[in-house]
Amino acid sequence: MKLIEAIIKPFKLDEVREALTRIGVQGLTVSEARGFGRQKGQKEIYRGAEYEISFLPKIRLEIAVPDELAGQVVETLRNSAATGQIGDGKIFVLDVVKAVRIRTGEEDNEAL
Amino acid sequence: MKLIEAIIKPFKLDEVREALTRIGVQGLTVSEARGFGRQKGQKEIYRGAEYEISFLPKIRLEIAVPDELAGQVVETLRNSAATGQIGDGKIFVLDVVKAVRIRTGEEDNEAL
Amino acid sequence: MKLIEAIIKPFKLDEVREALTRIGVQGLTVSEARGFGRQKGQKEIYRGAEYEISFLPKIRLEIAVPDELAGQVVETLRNSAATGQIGDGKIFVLDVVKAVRIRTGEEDNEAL
Amino acid sequence: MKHFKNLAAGAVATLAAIAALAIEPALAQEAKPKLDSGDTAWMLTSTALVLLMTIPGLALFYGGMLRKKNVLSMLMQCFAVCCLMSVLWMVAGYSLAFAEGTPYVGGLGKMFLMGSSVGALNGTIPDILFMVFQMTFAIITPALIVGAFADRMKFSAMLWFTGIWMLVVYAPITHWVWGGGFLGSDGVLDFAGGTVVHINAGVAGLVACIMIGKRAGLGTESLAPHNLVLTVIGASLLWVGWFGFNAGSALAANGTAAMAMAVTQIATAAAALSWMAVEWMMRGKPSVLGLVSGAVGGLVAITPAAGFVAPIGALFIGLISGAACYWGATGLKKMCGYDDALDVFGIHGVGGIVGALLTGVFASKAIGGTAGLLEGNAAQVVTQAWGIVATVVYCAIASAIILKLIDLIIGLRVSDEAERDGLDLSLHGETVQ
Amino acid sequence: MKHFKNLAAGAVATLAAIAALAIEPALAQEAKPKLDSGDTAWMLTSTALVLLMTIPGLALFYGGMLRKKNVLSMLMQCFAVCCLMSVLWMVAGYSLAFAEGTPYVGGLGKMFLMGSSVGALNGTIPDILFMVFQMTFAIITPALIVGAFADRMKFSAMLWFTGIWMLVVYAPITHWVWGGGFLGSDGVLDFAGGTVVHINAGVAGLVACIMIGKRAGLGTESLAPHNLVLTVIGASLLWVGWFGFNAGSALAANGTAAMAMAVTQIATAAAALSWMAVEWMMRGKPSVLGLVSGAVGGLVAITPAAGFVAPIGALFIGLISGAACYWGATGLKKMCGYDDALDVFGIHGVGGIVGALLTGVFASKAIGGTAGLLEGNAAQVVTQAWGIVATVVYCAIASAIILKLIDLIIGLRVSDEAERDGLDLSLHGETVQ
Amino acid sequence: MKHFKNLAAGAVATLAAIAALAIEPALAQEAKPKLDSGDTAWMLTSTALVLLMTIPGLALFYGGMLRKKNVLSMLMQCFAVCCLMSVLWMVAGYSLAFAEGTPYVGGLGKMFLMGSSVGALNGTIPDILFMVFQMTFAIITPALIVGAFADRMKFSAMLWFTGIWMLVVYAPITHWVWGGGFLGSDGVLDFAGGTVVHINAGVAGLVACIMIGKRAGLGTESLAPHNLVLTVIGASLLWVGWFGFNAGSALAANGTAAMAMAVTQIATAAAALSWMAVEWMMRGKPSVLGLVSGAVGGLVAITPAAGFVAPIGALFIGLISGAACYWGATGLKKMCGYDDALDVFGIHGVGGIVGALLTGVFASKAIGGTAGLLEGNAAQVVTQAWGIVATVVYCAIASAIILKLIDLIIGLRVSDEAERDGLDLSLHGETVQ
Ligand SMILES: Nc1ncnc2c1ncn2[C@@H]1O[C@H](COP(=O)(O)OP(=O)(O)O)[C@@H](O)[C@H]1O
Ligand SMILES: Nc1ncnc2c1ncn2[C@@H]1O[C@H](COP(=O)(O)OP(=O)(O)O)[C@@H](O)[C@H]1O
Ligand SMILES: Nc1ncnc2c1ncn2[C@@H]1O[C@H](COP(=O)(O)OP(=O)(O)O)[C@@H](O)[C@H]1O
Repeated sequence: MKLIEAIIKPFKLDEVREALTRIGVQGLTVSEARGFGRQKGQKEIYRGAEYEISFLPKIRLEIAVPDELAGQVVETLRNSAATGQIGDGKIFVLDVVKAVRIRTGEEDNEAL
Repeated sequence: MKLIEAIIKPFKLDEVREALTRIGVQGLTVSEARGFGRQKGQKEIYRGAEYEISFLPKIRLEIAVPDELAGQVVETLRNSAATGQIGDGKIFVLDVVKAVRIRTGEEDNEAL
Repeated sequence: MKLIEAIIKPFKLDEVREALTRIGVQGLTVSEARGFGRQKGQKEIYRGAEYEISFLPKIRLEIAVPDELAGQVVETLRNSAATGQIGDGKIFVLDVVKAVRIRTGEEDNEAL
Repeated sequence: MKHFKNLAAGAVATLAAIAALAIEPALAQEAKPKLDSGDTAWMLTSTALVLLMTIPGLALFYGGMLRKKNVLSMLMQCFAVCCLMSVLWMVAGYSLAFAEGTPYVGGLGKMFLMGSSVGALNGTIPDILFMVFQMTFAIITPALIVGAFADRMKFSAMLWFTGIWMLVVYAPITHWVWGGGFLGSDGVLDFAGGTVVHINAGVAGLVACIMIGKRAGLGTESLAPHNLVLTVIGASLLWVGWFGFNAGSALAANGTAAMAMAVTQIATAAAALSWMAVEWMMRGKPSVLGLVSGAVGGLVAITPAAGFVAPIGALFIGLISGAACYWGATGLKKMCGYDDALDVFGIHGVGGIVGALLTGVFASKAIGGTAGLLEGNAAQVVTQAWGIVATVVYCAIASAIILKLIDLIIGLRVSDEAERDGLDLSLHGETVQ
Repeated sequence: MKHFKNLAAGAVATLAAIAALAIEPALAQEAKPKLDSGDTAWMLTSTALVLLMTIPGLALFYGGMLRKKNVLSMLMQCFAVCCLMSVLWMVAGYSLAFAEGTPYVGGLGKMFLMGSSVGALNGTIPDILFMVFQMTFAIITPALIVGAFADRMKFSAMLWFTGIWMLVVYAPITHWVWGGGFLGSDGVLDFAGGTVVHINAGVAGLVACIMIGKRAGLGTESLAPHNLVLTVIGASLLWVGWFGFNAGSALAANGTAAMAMAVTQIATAAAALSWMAVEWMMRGKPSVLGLVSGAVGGLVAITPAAGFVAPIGALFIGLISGAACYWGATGLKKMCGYDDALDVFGIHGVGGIVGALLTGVFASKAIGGTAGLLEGNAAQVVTQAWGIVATVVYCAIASAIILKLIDLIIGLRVSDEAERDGLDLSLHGETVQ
Repeated sequence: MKHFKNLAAGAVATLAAIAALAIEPALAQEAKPKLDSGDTAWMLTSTALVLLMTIPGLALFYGGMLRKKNVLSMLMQCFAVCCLMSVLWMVAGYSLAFAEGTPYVGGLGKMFLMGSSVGALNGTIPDILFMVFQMTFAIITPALIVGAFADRMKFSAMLWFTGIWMLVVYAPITHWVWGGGFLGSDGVLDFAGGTVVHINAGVAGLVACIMIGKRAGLGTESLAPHNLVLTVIGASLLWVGWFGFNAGSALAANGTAAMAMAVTQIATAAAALSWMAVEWMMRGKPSVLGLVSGAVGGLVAITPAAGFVAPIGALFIGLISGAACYWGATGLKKMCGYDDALDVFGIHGVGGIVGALLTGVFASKAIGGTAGLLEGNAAQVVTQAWGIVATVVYCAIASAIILKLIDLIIGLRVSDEAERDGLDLSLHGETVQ
């Protein structure tokens, strides 16, 4: 199996989730993150003190999928998360040695 | 070494941590996450506007362990995190190429 | 490519980021985490009820880099994140099968 | 001397609307007016209480219902409206509302508070105190409107709209009812501003939210309130402050003020329970947002009635308005499909109309000097309806014209990107961590 | 006429408890009563201040000490109690407390505020104002109780309990002390409600938290307060509002009210410093929760004493009660092992008892007309103790019976799952983001 | 008898500073003084309002501007200062400020409020009420200072500093201006405390922040405000409470109080808009922090002028002070390079100085009995400057000495680690989740 991690723009989350559900992804885990990269943040000013916001709000997705589905998921992520503007984010694909569903103990592909 | 990632129900955290400590896990890192899966959330209603909560609060654990300990940790996670109800979560086991303890520079198993 | 995950003390973040930028790291993703390990937390007392804080605030960094850069990044992390006191944190290096830049679809090293 | 005449005239007219006081104070006017330190103490307090309603009361009530990325922009709007109206009221608003003029609008005799002095009286209180008490009403009315177009209006457009609206819509209508204008003379009962303040704000909000269009993401993303703790604080401060609004409108510390306070408390409580009960039945759960929304609905509905109805009447006004506002914020809105973000029309418009009519129903001669339907004076309901119609029509048309002009000149709505990033960051360069 | 007799009688009885005023107002009653606009202004203000204590004061003070998943449920409970008691007080509570009746409970002569009018007076203020001022006391007393069973009671059970309790426990005890009942006649001193409000609420809370059982996770998980900022806001508003509670209980804007305000400020400050000092010594760190808890303890303790003691006496009452409440919320609770979630008994019960007794110790003839132990009148301490005993016994028994019945009929406690998910989501379908 | 003489003397002296009242009350003193229930009602209310300014007003205004890890420590400091000053004021502060003494400091005749009684009057209000009203001023002044050294001072050092400072700096300066001291006699105009409270606190803050040094991370890490919602709530409560501060300083419910309230509202609104406009031009965006900071600047600036200027004068004072405080919090601070964390000097110091001088410019004989520069009395500006100089010099020197001594004995600053972990956890063992 593969663990696909994607960093996306927060407002894209619902769109991405729907796209993934459509291609049969049953579950995923998201967490809030802040990203540093080419995209530059707005600056905040408080009584004349300026703060460059170098870390921008992002959403981090983790999706474990059977190897055969990986390619399609990456493709779907790309299409649904892209706005074409700097800061759209990244997708990283990692190998998973083993997966377990806590409730049942089912393993690997059955666990997803 | 292995990096074991587990998604569990938040109220199980203390129980899981104690179980892991008992089998000799020295450290772990947790972060808040929200999960989408089979488990369905309650809905919230604000002045007649209904919102299905599709993402439920979860806790994300990361535990790096020597290969030989991995099996036991997964087992312990399963037993301590399970309630038997939908939404108990998942365990994913990943390979770690290298681990370092920042304070001392110790590497791999010594780092854990 | 490698995905380098580091758990560090929060107040070290800016320092670490600058050190990494200096050696050419173009981007990274951070998220808030809480760590359990050797370092013990202060205790909080509310009207006589004492709570040991076993989980301490940490920052979790993820940095995807080309294989050849990995060693240098780990080194830099170590030097910039260390205080020499217990709780400095860990670095874990994972293999990345594939990386994609959502905006352009560029893959692997071009994606970083 | 001439000034004193204006004053007396204006005062008498205003007081005329307050039947409970019509007789003695009016006389007091003719006779040598004397300052009453007790009445003055209560009006100083009431002024502070009504200011408390807007900042931080209303600002929090509204801000908590928004998403986190827009909460500061809402606080900013309420606070800025408070400041802008204070200055505009001093410059011209007070004069347009209360200076001697036509039955339709006041004159310019009091611009820049010309001729104001420490000694001048209005009834038994200092004239300048009446001015600043009324100023707090001129502050909260435009502030109420901003809830309707929350999350999407340019800050500059908001300043222009509320500023012009206060001078062109609020001040004249205040004159109609309390400043010696035609509605007052026609016998419309509006003790503390059900028509002047709430129907007025509700209608303007409805027009504004329709003209600016719906919020991005409505129906697709979650627009759930980010922190109802703020909303409950706000609702509580609105309730407490409303004692200054309603009991203060007696312009004295007397039995009428006390009765106004009592009926305000009873109607508000009843309305909150009424909304809660309806929601509990329809949705299966009672919500805190529903409870406090009902309370606000009850406060709105009792506002015109405060000096005129007995406790029992207040109980019914509360029970009816709570359910009515629930419908206004849910059924009605769904039915018509406009995006009144924070239900300014659903609660202030609907609650104001219900309250104005029920004032005509439950008014009691023994309490406020005027009988209502239940005491056989059906005509009063018609008079009340007339007051509503006049206000709705003028407010709707004038508000639409003002908004159209601003839209043409500087544009009402922020860019999609600004809306998406949240107004806190995009318009004000600040965020809540 | 008969009504006016009731009124006079009730008023005299009430005022009897307020030695400082016993003479003139009582006379005023016999003579032709006249409204005083200054007294009325202050009582209008006091009513607003006491309402502020419950919403949002107490709601925030309590809500901040809970976990995030339960904060809205606490705000909901306080706000709903405020609404429910307002209606019940108008319907029957006021009558049971203040209508002419037996020494043990008032009659039904004032149900639905029958016969209330704009003109009727109670001493120098409108009678209806006295009713609404007392209403705010009937609101906060049951609201205080909910802190004891926070996080685990059904919302419906909470409404039934507080509603019945107010009518069956609070109203009669109020009658005993202020409504012409036997405790007042026996000379028990309770200026603003140390016994009626705080001991009463504290005991009911103790009984309730024992009967409903401990919170899930107590001792195993962290139940640490999620946001003490809310708690500090709440404590501050309690303090400010308490001026209306204590100084307002003079029912006039006079020297007694001023002295009550001064001693309230001094005792509260001293109690906060006292708790802080004790905690600092015992725990090594002064905490903000401790500081504000001490302040509330001082406010409770000075409540019965406010009109009767001199500034020096207040200083001692503060210093003693701060330390006593620290013990009540820590040592005593540990010792007995009940789960009084927010220390309703530890602070209001203990503070109320300490305050009631110390009133008997420090009462000064020069201030309130009654001498205390230090001025040689040891008997007063006994009288105070008698007031405490009577209240504790009746309140404990009655509260237990009411809770038992509700438990049998609808059940007191939410399901384990609901408790685990948090009451905000499970009972009200809302969350704080 | 002798006591009554002190009282009368003290009172007269105090009132002397309040031209508007100089005549009648002073006479009232000579003649048989009589309590006015309306004046008393307003002063009871004003006392509650000024307390509201500090807790929770100022505490929130400051706390929201800090990082999350220090917010509780700020609330703790403001609340603890409130408690400590209440006790110290009762013990000695009030006496040093208002007991008969030299032109430089009051005597010890009123220590522990000796001789205070329910019946004693100060003008038309109870003497004990004047004491507690002034107590709230003695609370907020030291509390204002803590903003300057936020995030880095030991809690114990903070208690020592503010406690000693109040007795050694605040009480005497109060005596100079209001207690019969030399500045009052010299004709310095300070209606509600622009010099006594704001310049005083601003200068002490400046000295303190220089002596304790800069916050760790200044310039390198982000020190951005964590939650401006709290700051807006705080600013709003400051505004509302300030009505008690300024209008309350009339010590009566009369035309002067009403005019003071009106000009306070106008100047505050104008200052907020002025800061917003300047920021908008210079930075491209109007911020809510800027808007509320401007409002506070305006409140500060109108404080000395409240009873002396007409509405038009207030408008100009507001417009000027808003821009001046913007400069004080940005340009001036950058220029000098000190780390006045929350701009205590930038806003209260600068605003206070600007306000004191402009009082001399815009004072109007018709309003407060004294003419200013614009009415041809240039000398008044010089007198005002003299008041500023005397206060600045004494306050700066005395504050520096106190701080130096505390630094030597227990140390002013927390450890680097404590500062890094945040004061909430390291000093108080608490955190906001
Ligand atoms: N090397 C990296 N490792 C981990 N995350 C990265 C890396 N580079 C970028 N990111 C994440 O991707 C986000 C977008 O990257 P950025 O360079 O701003 O735009 P783009 O992806 O369009 O080139 C960043 O905010 C960061 O969260
Ligand atoms: N394919 C997946 N990848 C990543 N996380 C997943 C995946 N499927 C489920 N999860 C996580 O596991 C949690 C529980 O999954 P769910 O399907 O709801 O119940 P169960 O694990 O009992 O079948 C989800 O909320 C989500 O956080
Ligand atoms: N085995 C582990 N797996 C994952 N994270 C760990 C592990 N051990 C420690 N950590 C993380 O590293 C942090 C520091 O570890 P700790 O043992 O406290 O200090 P040190 O790294 O200096 O030995 C912990 O707070 C935790 O977040």
